[in-house]
Amino acid sequence: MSFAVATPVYEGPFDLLLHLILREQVDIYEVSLSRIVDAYLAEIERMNAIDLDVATEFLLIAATLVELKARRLLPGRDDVDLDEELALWEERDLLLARLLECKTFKDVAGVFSRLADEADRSFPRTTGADERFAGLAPDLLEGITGERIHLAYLRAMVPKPTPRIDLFHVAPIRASVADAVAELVDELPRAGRITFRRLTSGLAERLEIIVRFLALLELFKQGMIELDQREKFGDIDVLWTGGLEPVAVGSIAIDDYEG
Amino acid sequence: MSNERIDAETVRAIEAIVMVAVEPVAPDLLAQLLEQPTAVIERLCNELAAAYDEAGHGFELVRVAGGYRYQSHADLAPYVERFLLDGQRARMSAAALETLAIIAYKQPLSRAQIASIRGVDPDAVLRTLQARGYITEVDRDTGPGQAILYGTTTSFLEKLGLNSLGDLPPIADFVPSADVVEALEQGLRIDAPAPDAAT
Amino acid sequence: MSNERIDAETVRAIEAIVMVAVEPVAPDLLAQLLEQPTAVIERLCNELAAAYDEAGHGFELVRVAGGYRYQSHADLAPYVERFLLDGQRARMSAAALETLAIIAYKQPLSRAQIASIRGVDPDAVLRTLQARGYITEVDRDTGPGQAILYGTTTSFLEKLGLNSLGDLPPIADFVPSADVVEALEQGLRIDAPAPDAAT
Repeated sequence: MSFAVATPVYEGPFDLLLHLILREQVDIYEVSLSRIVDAYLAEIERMNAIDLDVATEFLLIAATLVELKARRLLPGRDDVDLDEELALWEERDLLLARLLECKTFKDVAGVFSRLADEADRSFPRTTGADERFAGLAPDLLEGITGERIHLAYLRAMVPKPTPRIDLFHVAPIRASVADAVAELVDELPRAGRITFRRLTSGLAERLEIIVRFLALLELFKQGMIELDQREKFGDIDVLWTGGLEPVAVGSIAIDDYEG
Repeated sequence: MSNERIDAETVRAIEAIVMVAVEPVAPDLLAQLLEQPTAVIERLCNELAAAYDEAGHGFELVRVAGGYRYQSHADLAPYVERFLLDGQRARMSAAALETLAIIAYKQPLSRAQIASIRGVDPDAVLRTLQARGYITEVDRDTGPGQAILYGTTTSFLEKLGLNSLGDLPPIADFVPSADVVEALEQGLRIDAPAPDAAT
Repeated sequence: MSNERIDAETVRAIEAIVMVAVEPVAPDLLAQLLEQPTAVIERLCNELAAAYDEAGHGFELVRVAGGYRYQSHADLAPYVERFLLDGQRARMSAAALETLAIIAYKQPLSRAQIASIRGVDPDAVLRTLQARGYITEVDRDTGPGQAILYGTTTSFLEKLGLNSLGDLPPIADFVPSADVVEALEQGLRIDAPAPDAAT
């Protein structure tokens, strides 16, 4: 059995499409609609047990892509309906615009992540005034009635929808150490130095954490990171040493973990 | 020289830790965290307090029962009082109100029980409510952890104009859905436009 | 001379007030409490922050989310994290960051607008962001559905260490570069194919 776990790889159809196209960007003349469509469909294939709502989104984009590909395979036909042709072009432009928007906010998210990481290193003082001033602060219960306490209680007791945080639409995707390496290669250069605990704080599954750890060992073996553990069982410091240039994941040879 | 460098770093770490601490920080704890003898920590804190004093800062580092803490300088109390009276918004957060309501109806209960109902760590809220005198530690759990059990205070009842907890509106066994609660609340706002309805 | 004395007293009062505050203190409020023009307060706070920096203290005075607050110095994070049990702050997922990015730049906007940009149902992410206090319901759409419109909060500004939304880099800085646009275009090209690009 190969190592396969759920990891959020693609956040949505645009995310996937962006990834597939930009992956081919290495040589721009190699970028091929045909290959992208095939890869896109292959990815959908992998999401077999996918949430229906999410599947719809992916399939909508797939339909557009297939249409584009079909049109491309039949160039220069005279009997093409001009309206259909125009509509297809419009759809293509729309898709392009959405991809650009998606990419824009992905880049913003990268900056946000960096800002938050920097801000997280400082801790605010929230201690408040000491007991010398107790009794001075205004009464918070002013205007609050038993009825409002009652309503607040009801609100608190309403079962909250379980936060199926972000994983729900990608959960069925099988991922591997290779995918974890790809994620880390994207994330670590931005983080610079980070602890293993922080690096895995967003992960819910034990297996995901293990796979991330194996991916780190892989990167360590490749000399792209340094690992430091100050005490036994202490948190592990991860330091990216691979430089700031984007790393082609394909260039990293990864051992298969078969079990 | 090397010793001075170590001291300087230790002093900065003391400043950082005491600055963000909610409670006074015991010298023993600082000693342990900074891997220095307690005597060294105490000497450095004394020197630090004297240096603040000398520089005429508006705050001081003082040693109280539990350890070291920052506080506003005594001679600036009038400004601090003015700030606390006028400057701070008197507004109970939704989180605080919900936590207070849970305690009011389910007391006595532990921090962990509150956390499991609200789904978030209630520590900061509990501290606020306790500092305000709305809740208090009423008991200890008999279980292994001997967790603190919280309950509301008489001051809470007085502020709400209630004679006893029995005067709180009764709760049904079933819990209504979120939109029912919202509708109830909307209805309440229309019936009685309380002064705080706008907030 | 007299002016300097007033300034010195004002600075001390600022230190005392910010020390007891539980959230950033707006310069306007300080101005009002200390009976000084806001511009003077801002100048004094800048000078104070620079003086702390110069002296190499373990804390800093920063302007964040519209006000001034004390915080531990970033380079002492390892010590503070050791001290605070919850020192390790949870990082946001890529989905949460992207959704937050969209809301920050396009607010106020509805769930449906976010969904159309991200191409996925944002409900779970919105709940998480709201629970963490980074976004809030700021308005209702005037249209028929009266959709909830979301916006960012001061907690969001604090999380990113920004003073105001105006401190966000202009969105124009993030428009994909020419080669990315070209690659995307190429990837979706439908006119006559090159000799045999289709493999």
